[in-house]
Amino acid sequence: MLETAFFYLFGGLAVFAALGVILSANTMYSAMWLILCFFNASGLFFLLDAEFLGIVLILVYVGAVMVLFMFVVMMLEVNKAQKREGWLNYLPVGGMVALILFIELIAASTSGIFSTGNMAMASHMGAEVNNTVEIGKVLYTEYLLGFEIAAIILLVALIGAIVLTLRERKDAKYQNISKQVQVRKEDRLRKVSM
Amino acid sequence: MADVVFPFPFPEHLDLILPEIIMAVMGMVVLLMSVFISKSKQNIVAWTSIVTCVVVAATVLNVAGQDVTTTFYGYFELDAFAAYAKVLMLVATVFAMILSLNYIKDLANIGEYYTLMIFSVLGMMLMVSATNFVVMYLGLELMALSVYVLVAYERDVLRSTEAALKYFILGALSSGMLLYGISFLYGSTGSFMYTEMGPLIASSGEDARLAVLTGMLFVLAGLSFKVSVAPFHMWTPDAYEGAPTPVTAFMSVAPKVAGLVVFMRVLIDVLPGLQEEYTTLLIFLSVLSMAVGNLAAIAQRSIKRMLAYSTIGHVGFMLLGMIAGTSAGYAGILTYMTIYLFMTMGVFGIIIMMRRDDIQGELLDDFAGLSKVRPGYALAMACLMFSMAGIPFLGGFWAKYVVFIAVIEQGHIILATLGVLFSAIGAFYYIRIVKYMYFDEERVAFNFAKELPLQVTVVVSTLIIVAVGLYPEPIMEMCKSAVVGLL
Amino acid sequence: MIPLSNFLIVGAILFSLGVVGLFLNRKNVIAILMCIELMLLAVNINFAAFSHFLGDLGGQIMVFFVLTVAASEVAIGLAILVAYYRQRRSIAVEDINTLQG
Amino acid sequence: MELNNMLDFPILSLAIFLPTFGALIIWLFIKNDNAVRWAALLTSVATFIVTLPLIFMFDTSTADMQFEEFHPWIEAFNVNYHLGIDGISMPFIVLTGLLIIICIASAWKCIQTRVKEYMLSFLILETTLIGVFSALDVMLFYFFWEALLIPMYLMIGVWGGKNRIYATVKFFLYTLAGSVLMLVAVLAMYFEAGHTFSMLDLMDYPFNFQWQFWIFLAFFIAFAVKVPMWPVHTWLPDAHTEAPTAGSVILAGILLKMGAYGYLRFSLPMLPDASQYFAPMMIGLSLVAIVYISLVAMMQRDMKRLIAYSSIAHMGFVTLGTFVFTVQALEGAVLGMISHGFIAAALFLCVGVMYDRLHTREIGDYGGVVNQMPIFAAVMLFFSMANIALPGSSAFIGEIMVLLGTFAADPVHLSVSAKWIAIAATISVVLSACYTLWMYKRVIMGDVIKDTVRSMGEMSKREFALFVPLILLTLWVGFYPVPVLDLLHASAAHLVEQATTTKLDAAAALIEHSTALSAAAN
Amino acid sequence: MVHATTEMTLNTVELMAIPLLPLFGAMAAGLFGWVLKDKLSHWITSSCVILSALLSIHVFTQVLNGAEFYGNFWTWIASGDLVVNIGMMIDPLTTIMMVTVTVVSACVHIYTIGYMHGDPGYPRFFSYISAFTFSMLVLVMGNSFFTLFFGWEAVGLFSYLLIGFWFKRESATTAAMKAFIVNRVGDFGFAIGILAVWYYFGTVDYREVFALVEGFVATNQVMHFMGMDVEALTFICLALFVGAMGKSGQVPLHVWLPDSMEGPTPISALIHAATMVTAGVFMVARLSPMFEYSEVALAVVIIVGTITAFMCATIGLVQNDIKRVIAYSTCSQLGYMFVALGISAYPIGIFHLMTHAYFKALLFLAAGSVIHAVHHNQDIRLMGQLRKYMPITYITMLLAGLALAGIPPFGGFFSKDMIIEAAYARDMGWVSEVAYWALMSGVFMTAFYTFRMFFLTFHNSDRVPAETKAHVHESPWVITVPLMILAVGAVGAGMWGDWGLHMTSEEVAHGYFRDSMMILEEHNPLVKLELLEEDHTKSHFWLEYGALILALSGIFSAFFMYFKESPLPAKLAAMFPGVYQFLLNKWYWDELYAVTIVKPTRALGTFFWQKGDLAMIDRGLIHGVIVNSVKAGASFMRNIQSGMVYHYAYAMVIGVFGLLTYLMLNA
Repeated sequence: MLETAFFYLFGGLAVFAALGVILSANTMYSAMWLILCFFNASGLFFLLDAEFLGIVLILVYVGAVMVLFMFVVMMLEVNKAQKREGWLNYLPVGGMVALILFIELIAASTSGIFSTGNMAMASHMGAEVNNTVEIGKVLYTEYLLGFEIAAIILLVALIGAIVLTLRERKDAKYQNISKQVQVRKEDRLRKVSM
Repeated sequence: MADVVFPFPFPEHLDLILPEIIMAVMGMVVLLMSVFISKSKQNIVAWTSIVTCVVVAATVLNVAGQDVTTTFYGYFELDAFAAYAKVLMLVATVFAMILSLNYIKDLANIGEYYTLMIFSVLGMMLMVSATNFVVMYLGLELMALSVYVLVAYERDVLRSTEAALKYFILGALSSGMLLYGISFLYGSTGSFMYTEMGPLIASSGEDARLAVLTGMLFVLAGLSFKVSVAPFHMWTPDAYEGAPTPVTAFMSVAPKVAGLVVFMRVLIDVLPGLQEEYTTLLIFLSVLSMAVGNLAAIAQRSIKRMLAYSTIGHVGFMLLGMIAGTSAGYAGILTYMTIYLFMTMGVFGIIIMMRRDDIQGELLDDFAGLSKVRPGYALAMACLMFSMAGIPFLGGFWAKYVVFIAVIEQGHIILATLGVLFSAIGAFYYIRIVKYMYFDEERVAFNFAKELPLQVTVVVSTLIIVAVGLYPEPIMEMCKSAVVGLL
Repeated sequence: MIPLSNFLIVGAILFSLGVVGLFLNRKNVIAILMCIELMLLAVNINFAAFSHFLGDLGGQIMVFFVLTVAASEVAIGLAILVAYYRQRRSIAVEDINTLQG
Repeated sequence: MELNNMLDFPILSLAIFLPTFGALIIWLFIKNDNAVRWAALLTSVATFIVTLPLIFMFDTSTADMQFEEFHPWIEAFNVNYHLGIDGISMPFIVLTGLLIIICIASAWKCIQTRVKEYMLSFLILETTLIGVFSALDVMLFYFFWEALLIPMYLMIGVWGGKNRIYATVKFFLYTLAGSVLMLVAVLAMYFEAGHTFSMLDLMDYPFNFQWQFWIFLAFFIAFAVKVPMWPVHTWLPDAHTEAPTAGSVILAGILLKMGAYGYLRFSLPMLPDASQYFAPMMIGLSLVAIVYISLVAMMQRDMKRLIAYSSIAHMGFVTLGTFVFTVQALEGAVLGMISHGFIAAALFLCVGVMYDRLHTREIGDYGGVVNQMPIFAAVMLFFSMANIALPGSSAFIGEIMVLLGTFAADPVHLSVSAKWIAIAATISVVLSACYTLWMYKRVIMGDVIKDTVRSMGEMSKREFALFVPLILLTLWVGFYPVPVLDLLHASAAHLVEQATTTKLDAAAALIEHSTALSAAAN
Repeated sequence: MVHATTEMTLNTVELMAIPLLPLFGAMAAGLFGWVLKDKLSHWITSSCVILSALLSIHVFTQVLNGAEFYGNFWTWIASGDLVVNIGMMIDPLTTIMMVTVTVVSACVHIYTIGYMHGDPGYPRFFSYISAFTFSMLVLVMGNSFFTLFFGWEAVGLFSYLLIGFWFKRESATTAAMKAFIVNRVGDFGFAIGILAVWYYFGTVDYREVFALVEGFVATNQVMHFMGMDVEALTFICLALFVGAMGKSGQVPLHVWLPDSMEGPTPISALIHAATMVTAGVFMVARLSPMFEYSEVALAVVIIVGTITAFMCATIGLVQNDIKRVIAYSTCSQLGYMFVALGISAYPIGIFHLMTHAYFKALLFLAAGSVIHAVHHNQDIRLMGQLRKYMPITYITMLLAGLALAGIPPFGGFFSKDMIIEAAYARDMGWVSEVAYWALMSGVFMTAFYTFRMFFLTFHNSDRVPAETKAHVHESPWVITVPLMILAVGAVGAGMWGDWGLHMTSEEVAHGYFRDSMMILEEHNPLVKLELLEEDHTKSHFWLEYGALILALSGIFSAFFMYFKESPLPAKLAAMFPGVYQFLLNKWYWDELYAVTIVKPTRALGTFFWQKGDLAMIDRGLIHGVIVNSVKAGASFMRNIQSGMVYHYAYAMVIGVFGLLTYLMLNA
């Protein structure tokens, strides 16, 4: 029963926060709402016995990603974006499409096997299993390839972010490795004839 | 936890993944090299990358064709299909890198450029070898993230960054859709492995129908985005136009190959039970793509944008092969892609060579009078354009031919008729370029770069297109053998 | 016991809100990026729910990877955004229109 | 595959590829414009000589394909490099050889820019044209059929008149749009007939009516555009008007015949029942071409446009002769095409001669040319009269045979007696005279009023020499067409037999057979 | 007198030489005129034609003795059942035509030497007339419908060239074109006739066709046309007759003939009086075995001939151009000939053809002589009193005029009178009645306009402009000698034909023509005439002398009005202004055609071009529907691609939404 209550709490708050994300005019507020949403989603993960993911979600998302968001928002000073005129014109059609799509998604989510219970806990792993350990077991074995790829993805993200944003400022002093490496004696040494 | 029984032995047959390993390592090597090499000698980095791709392609050919085709506990598969696709992508990458040689020279961070390209290809290679959605998704993201950055590589140019931004936003949306679809398929089958999911989906009962269909739709929508199928194509023109031209060349071929191969794998392995449904979807997507691609291209003034729409149209034609759903159809797609690769690379080679101090050589007008000044290039361009239009004695004709014959074999005659009509409409904008080159007077002074690698690219592409046009049998045979055992 | 479909409905709602936010958004690109995060979150909830009810860890692994990728995506997306901002001095969605037709 | 080549020597292949070979040599090794001209001329003459054995060694006693060559090309799709000719295709190959020589020679002076490309276009064009007429494999046919768009497109676009771009794009898209449907039909036939592209197999395969109906329509569109038939003819006046002289010559002389040849090679033998079924429509369109187009021709102010329309009208006779299914009409149609190849070509050359002097095609810009160029006036008179189909000219033979054949025809699906169709077609006797003579009068006759006309000089020897073979051939075929007809007899008779033998019985039998087989299998 | 029909064959080489000699001359003068120059050109061509004429006369004598020839030389067309040979058929009908043609042609050749002297196109002219002679000979000598058609078209071609000989004159070129096109209208019918002949008889050879006609009539084949059933034979005959109408200038296809007077006068004499225009008459006579079996066709022939004879005579009354008067006279006389054919008096028709050839050629040449003298002025109002200057011309023209008017014993009297009498005798109800009276009135008018023209030219007051008068003189011998030769023909042809050749013999087989023409016994008007005349219960005065009286009164009227300058003609014209204008404007045929045919045709052509081709197909279908929808599609796509990223996302979502909805509704 408690589980159900928590589910509705987390679920309801998550949805509420999501609405906040898309409705609030201030970008910074949106980010805040999103953080709330993540917290609640994390709660849902706990309900699903995915403790590791719940924690990771908070650590990675709230701790890193959202901070990054807010950093950019502040850096670009765009938190006070004004609402443009005329966007309501799109609302009827857009809203209808979204609504019907939403209904369809709900229909699919609640259809057949997902609601009849055939699938309900085919083999629940139970509370005694350490979720983190289990994940570790498969992550480094069965999903090893994926793990490696994920590493490269992170590398790419790293390179990408640097490539796109790092500026060599004229007035800043920084290392030029290739220059350092290729430096020759003549460059540094000056024979002064006495 | 020392006593935990290690259920998985160390993966065997790692040689199958050797090409990817080389690629990954070389990506990092290139990254480091660029740091230690002076700016004036950065060409070494480029050539290293090119050689890497060639070596990897050779490795692919070398390791493929063994009895065992899977490694990493069945998560990675190198069959003939994947091998062929990889070689194609690598060839495309080699071309793209050659095109980049001088183009990129003036930008900062040259090493990173090639690194990203290499990683991007790595992602594609993993995608096409993936046997499950996890690896596929990761490969796809690796590819996509690299390409986002590559598109934005001219970071001081507004349109480059804008293109990247749009591409990125929509790409993320498509990833979301793809994942949402995957989640439904996973939910209905309990697995990510294609070959496990396929039979389960096929045998799933009426109560799973809605879930499966929704999953299928979202997965196909996500994949369609990657291969620029209408209505998920909207990013294509903007991204093509904004991206640095070599990157445009790169992304108009290699990711398309990867995307289509994954598309085919998903259809063949995961969704065989839903053939009837997905065929309907594909017919719709195909017709829409052909219509969008061929119609919108007419209204374009920038050649890169026009080629973007042309790509959409071509992909629409390729989808016909999937609609056929036979090995002939799939082989047809491979053939089409192969020919398309050379056509595209040749065209982009010429575009890049046309770049002048102030003019990008990207407007159709810029081609005016080319044939008088540079008859050789004009001839090559004309051949490539006629080929794209699907006029015989050039390769493009056979490309269309193979998919049409496949789809007609399955009785989709009205679809084929629509297809040929759109190809006739499409011919207009291809021959319009010929018109500019041959019939119009020169408007601006041409100042062709004398770059041997580019010239070689153009000549080789054109010769291959002509040769294939005259004798397409070898390519057809190759593609045919590449799809053996797929179905 | 909470039925699976409840989780899926939450996922569907979040996904839909993400989608709606994406195309009804008239603010700036950062908001759009957040909507995408919302969609990915919805997907994650789905995966986690399926994983739980199928008793298969694959779903959770997928969530793990999705989180990784999403983080990378954000990094790159924001980098692109910054680069764009430097050229355009605006990230309002209405202003991203030099490429069109 | 049984080959009955009289020689083991691949004459057809040689004829096809010799021009391309010459083109390659010119492209790679020859720089000087004059040398290019001579080399191109030499190549075309050599090709023409190569085609001559086709006439002299032709076996007139059989309707079978001759000079066959067979090599696998794309085995995956059973596409073969299969060549061969019969009495219907052979004349066109030789005619192509001849006209290309004339085209190249006619461009000697008037083409001064991009001479090399011009010559290359013509040589490549020759390859594709000969290929079209000698292909026995449908895909090979289609291959050449489409490929010739490229040189034609360039030719009109580069060396054409003021409005050339519109004209060439129109030409290209019109014909392309027409022929892509043919591709679909061909591919569909391929599967229906059991994976074969061989024309001979397809002729024998019993398609049922449904199939024939649709395939006929697809072919109809493709060929109707090429012929061209009303209402898809509007590209032709534009293309002709804007094309360089030689382009018009080859367009009128050969290209138009491809459409009619398509009907003869595909529609009639492969789809006899549909041909019969659609005959009323085809006949109706032919009559429209003869009457409507003649009237339109009359009102033209541009000489080339006028001749272009007259070409359409004459091709109306060809299609009429094709779809009444009598030997006389069919032979008349083929002969009419050959003769039109001489006459329309010559008329376009005539216009070209004048155009080279005044650079205008407007009828109103001329008048009294005879005063300045009497010999030319005589030549043009000759061909004008031939265009009217005066007896003694080759056109007369073709037209009268078509009319005789039509009068005697008895098409199954026709509600009107064929006699009235023949009578309606005979109106051409009046109309062709109207438009041709009116033009002749306005252009050639009269006193010289305009100073520009006064500056015109008589034809050079080279120009005159272009006309000589055409004059001789027109007269020869006009007075003694029997040798030419002898070449046609066997093939035409065979074709009429094919076209009038229904395939439906065989198709029904085939279906019965297959159902019986499947029943037995069950 | 009955000819002994000996089985004598003619020399093939000689026969071949008759047409080929002029052809040789034509080619020599035509192709090498620039080498031969004027003198050699006329020598070669003239001698060829004279030789040809002599050979013709030789053949004629042989034929007179019963020789005939029939043979094929080569196969022209052969395809399946269709076999067309080129060959000759020489019989009395052919021979009389050959003689007429070659003799007149020879005269014209000689005449031309003088007439065309100094013309820049001198060799060309000789080439043309020789070639024309060749064509005409082919036309008459051929043995099949195809050779007939070949000659038919060839004479049309040379007629065209000769009318337009002075190509600098706008009027000449227009007239040439008009002549050709109107002739083509006739040929339209002719061609259809040939088609039908081949279809129904399976051959186009005269002999074979004629042999089949009787059997064919028995089968009663009909053609269905708009609900009507037309007898096949009638259809064939009528179609062929349309050709004859065109070539022989019969109403309503007569309009070209007067205009053709734009050509040089020798041409008018040769082509538009003596030979080509009579080709239609020849054709009907030649095909008498077919026409005989079709009452309807015969009736049509009569009607057309009657109308033409009458109408053209009326027009001739008021024309002022000397050549036009004669031209309308020609039309009118051709009408007489057709009436003769229509009433089955074929021999008389040909007889009139022959006499007419001589006197009409003479009239033209004499007129030409006059024109030559007054420096190419053709308006008789500007002539007068010319007899003083050119006596030979005066006398020859008088003879010709008398022959035309039908005054015995000159040529026209015999033939024309016979036609009128035969028309009276041939009992075909109103058709022959009307014909008879029309012809009778025509006699009066013929005499009147002939002598009106004659008096105005040679008598009356001297109205020649002063500057020309100084140069008026009699023509040189090359002109006058042919006049005199032809004068002999004009005077003597009638007597020779009637008494020497027995062309008017009641039984055609007993006359000159032997079996070259066929008349059904019940049709033969001459037999009926004989019977009529044997019936002494009624007076035959009017029948026998009526025509003569009318002719004399016509001459008298003309004399009265025009011999001296008199105000009477002007008064008459003022009294009946409507009639006068109507006649002066040639019954408004040209205007009628301009309104009903030329303008509508042009308008239709323009309509088809502008509205059909350009507006409907090009702008409407191609550009309007196809190109515009493609363009609209293109710009629609372009607009959708707004550059707004949320639009792009929206498109994707819409795509997913649409497809998902579709799938769900179908699931």
